[in-house]
Amino acid sequence: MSRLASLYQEMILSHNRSPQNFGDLDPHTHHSHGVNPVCGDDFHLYLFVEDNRVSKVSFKGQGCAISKASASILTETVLGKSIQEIIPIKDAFLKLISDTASTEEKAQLGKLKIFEGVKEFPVRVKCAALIWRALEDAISQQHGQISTE
Amino acid sequence: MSRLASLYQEMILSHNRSPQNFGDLDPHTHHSHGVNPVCGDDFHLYLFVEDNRVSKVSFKGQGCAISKASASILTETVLGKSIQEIIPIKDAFLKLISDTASTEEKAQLGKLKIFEGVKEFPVRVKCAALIWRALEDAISQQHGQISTE
Amino acid sequence: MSELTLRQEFPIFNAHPEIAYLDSAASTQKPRMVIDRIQGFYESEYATINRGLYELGYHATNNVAKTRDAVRHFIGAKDSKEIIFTSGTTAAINLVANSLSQGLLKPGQEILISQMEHHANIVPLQRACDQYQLRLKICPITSNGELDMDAFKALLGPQTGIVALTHISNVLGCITPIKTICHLAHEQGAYVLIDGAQAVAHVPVNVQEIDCDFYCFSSHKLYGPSGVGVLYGKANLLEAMPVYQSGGDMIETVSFEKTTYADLPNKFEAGTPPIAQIVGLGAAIEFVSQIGFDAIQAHDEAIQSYAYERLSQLKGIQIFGPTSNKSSLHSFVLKDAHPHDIATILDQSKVCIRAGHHCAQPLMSHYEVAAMARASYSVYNTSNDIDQLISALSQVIEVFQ
Amino acid sequence: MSELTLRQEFPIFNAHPEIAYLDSAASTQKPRMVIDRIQGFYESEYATINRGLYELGYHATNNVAKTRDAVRHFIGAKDSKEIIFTSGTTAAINLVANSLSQGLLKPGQEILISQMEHHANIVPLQRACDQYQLRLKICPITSNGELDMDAFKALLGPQTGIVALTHISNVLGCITPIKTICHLAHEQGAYVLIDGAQAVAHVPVNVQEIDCDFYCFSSHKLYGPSGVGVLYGKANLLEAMPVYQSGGDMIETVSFEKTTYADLPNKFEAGTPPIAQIVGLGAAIEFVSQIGFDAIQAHDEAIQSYAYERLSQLKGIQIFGPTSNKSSLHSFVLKDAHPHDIATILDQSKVCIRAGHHCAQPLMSHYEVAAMARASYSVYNTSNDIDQLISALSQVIEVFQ
Ligand SMILES: Cc1ncc(COP(=O)(O)O)c(C=O)c1O
Ligand SMILES: Cc1ncc(COP(=O)(O)O)c(C=O)c1O
Repeated sequence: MSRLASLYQEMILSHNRSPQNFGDLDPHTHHSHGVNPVCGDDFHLYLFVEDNRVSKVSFKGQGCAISKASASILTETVLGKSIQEIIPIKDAFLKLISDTASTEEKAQLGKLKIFEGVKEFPVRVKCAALIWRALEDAISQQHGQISTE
Repeated sequence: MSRLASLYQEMILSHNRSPQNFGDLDPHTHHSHGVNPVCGDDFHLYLFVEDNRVSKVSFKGQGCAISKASASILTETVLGKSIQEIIPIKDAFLKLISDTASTEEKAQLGKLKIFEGVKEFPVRVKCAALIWRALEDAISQQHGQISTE
Repeated sequence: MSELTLRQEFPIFNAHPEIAYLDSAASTQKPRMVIDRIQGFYESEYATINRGLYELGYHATNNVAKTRDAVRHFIGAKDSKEIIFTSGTTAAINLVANSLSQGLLKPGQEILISQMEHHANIVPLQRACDQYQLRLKICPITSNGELDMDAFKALLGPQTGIVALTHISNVLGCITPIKTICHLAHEQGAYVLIDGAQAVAHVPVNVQEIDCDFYCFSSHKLYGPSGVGVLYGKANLLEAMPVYQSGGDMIETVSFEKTTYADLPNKFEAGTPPIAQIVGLGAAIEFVSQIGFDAIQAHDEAIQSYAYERLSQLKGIQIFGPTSNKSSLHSFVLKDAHPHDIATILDQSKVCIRAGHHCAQPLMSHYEVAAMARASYSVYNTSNDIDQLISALSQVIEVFQ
Repeated sequence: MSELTLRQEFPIFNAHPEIAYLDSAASTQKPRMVIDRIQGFYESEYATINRGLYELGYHATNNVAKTRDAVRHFIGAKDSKEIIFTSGTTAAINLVANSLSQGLLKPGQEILISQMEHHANIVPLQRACDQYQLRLKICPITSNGELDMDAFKALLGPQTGIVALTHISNVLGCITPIKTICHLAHEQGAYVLIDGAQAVAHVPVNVQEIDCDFYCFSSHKLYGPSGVGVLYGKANLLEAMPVYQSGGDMIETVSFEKTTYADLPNKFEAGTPPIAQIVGLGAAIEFVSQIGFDAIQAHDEAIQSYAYERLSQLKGIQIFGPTSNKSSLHSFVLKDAHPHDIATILDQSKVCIRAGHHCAQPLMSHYEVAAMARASYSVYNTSNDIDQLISALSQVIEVFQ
């Protein structure tokens, strides 16, 4: 598989075309706003956490295929999980795309592994990371605005 | 004569050692203050003009051998002359040191010709010119401060 | 065929023969002659300037003075003391925004810019407005992607203190009628600052004919080294303006009680200047002058019309800006493909373009896009580069359809 | 013999084998390795940084990031975001004088400098005092030509907002005890800005150990290219300070209503940076690191003690500054010979020295001289250069006696 094909895999393109859990979420318990000032990627992430589990999740905003697919797959991944379960996945994902994940860390990532190709495109790592940084921010309860640059 | 010897001729060195007409002049009819901010040369020129003739002249201040000798010889040159007589000498002198003087212009310069060597030292042209620029300023009646940089 | 054949003059294409470099509006590559000049200067002529009483220093000072005069000539200024060397366009605009607002404007006056300005020609003026109680006014652009002259005339008035406009938009490529602008602005007593960053490599500039009060540009977009730029200002204005940065070389006398400042141009050149870069800029100006603007403009026209012909046939493309009276670049979006994805995919085919907001976020907002892709052309580009661009874009369309 | 033998690394001495270059305190010559790096960068790696979505741009961005980290390591900073690239020391001091005074000081506070500062460390602070209603205080120097520490302690107090001092005087060569200074100043709540322009090529610097709040220097005095310099600042202070110059690359979002600024270091780096010069500075730091400060200091000591021994025997010479704990230069005057005449005559023997006020007029006033001659030494100087200096000075004495 060429570098390019490994970056723009069919699953990424399809999430880009038809993002999951796209839209507002009201009410929500957690929210963060992630922006990448360099490229203008700009997403909001909303979580509704009940009994320590993510019972509802959504995102909205705009960005490149990588950032949008990453957001879409993130929402699928976290839905139904507890915060404690989510944290190691987030950490493993951020390591995956920066090429520092161990085999065990990769193992817990499931279909998120399709983002591994991003590590070959250093300028695009931030795109894949953006929504995960927003997640990190949201669950740290800071409800702020975060930026990856 | 080496370039250096032609710059530091004995007459220049001797005027540097024992400048003529050095000191204050009170009262005076014309005055100008010339400074070269780059090297710190700093001279005042005073003229007393009666019946359109320079009857008294002096300079004070400090500077390098070239600027001081130039000032000293200027005072000797202008003493007793009318403003109308001085102007072409000044113009010829400024041309001499910037290597643009004609043979006729050089001819009216008398012993001022010893400054011809300065033209070989472009950074030092301003030193020789400083007091003549002050003269120019003084006789234009602006009584200001001039600077050669 | 009016295409220039200068690619071999640029060592970068020797190192990377396969590259189609289409990001010259961001920064141009450097010709052999500029690189050699800088190298030669460091190897056998380097010294600091202004104070050297030795020959090396004298020659370096002379070299800088000669470049100042070459710049004066290049932009048709009257006097070389009107040429201030800065670290770039941004520094030049900051200088004017600050010093002019502080020294020659009154609270309540307006600064008139446009919707299409580069951030460098927005933020310093915005900040000057905050600091000196001035008001920022924005001239809209037409649906065609050019300055809206009717709106400009309506916004301009006796309350206008500064008109600050780009000569050529780095996104739309449109050419501002700056001569008319200056005439209108001067009638109202306003000063005109022109951001020439995108212009100097593409169109001949004569500041006296234009009659602008300030004009600035960066060497690195003109085939010259990074780290140096130029501010032109009318002597009487520069003389009346307060100093901006201060330090060595720009003073006349310093004492703790009172400091007096040097004459132009030194007054605005604090500290050791970018000496080797100034000398390199001199070589860049020589490079451009040897080609001549007739040939450059014919080349630009050839490349850009070919590019437009090919680009406009692509499925789902939207190209921004006017189609005539414009400079050598095309900003566009593709349906369904984000500009960053476009740039990444193009890079795999060794096509270098820019994607993003191009430091013109208010213009992005105007078009309601977060980003655009931009291909920009220069003397070393050929129609082959355009073919490479088009075939890579076709691949993008394939991936994203 | 601790003399280095690096002369052949500097192409300028190939071009001018007969030159004794003794003006390194003004600007150093450049080693082959720095010149080659700049050339190589332009020939095969040039692109602008931060926004490039193509490989060239990515590598250039990386190169700049690597140099930022090399600078961080070179001066012992904690975080590379504390390293701001500027156009030089002067620009760095202007930035701090302006932004710190505006953002973190209160009217009535004092800025404490010394009698021996370079104009770059006087005028911007003087102007900040005018603009922000602060008061300038001057610490005298001792009869030995060093900072008067007793006077310093007496002048320092809770009213002191900024202490701005040179690490090494460009005229006296004395080394300021900046670690002690920082400790004392911080006890009073004052910020400390160190002008390291003369220091970085001669002594190892560790800003964390020194605990200064700001430190700045110029590449061109450190064997690097002209057109670039460094401001180090503690992150928390840089974060708290208002932006200085504005434009592209230093913003987060721009709209006409509200502009927000990027994080460090971008916040203080408006516009296209001096890219090739930053990369060249990286090579210069590598050059210095390869030699090592042990070797540099041993060399400096060897050259300067030999110079002192020979100079001090000259008839009618007066040498300024301390004789120990000093950097590698000697400023002097000769009885009856003006410094400019000295420099001109020396130049005829291919000896390059500086003569003038050395951008330190208040220090000239202190010594009641209009000008001094200065010979300054660097890694490429040898005792032959000193011999050449001495024999040329003997000729001066002959001419003027
Ligand atoms: C002590 C000192 N400070 C500041 C400067 C100014 O440095 P630059 O001219 O590179 O900005 C110099 C050099 O000229 C210097 O010697
Ligand atoms: C129109 C315009 N203005 C200003 C600038 C800023 O130039 P620089 O970054 O060289 O200061 C640029 C380039 O980035 C530009 O395209």
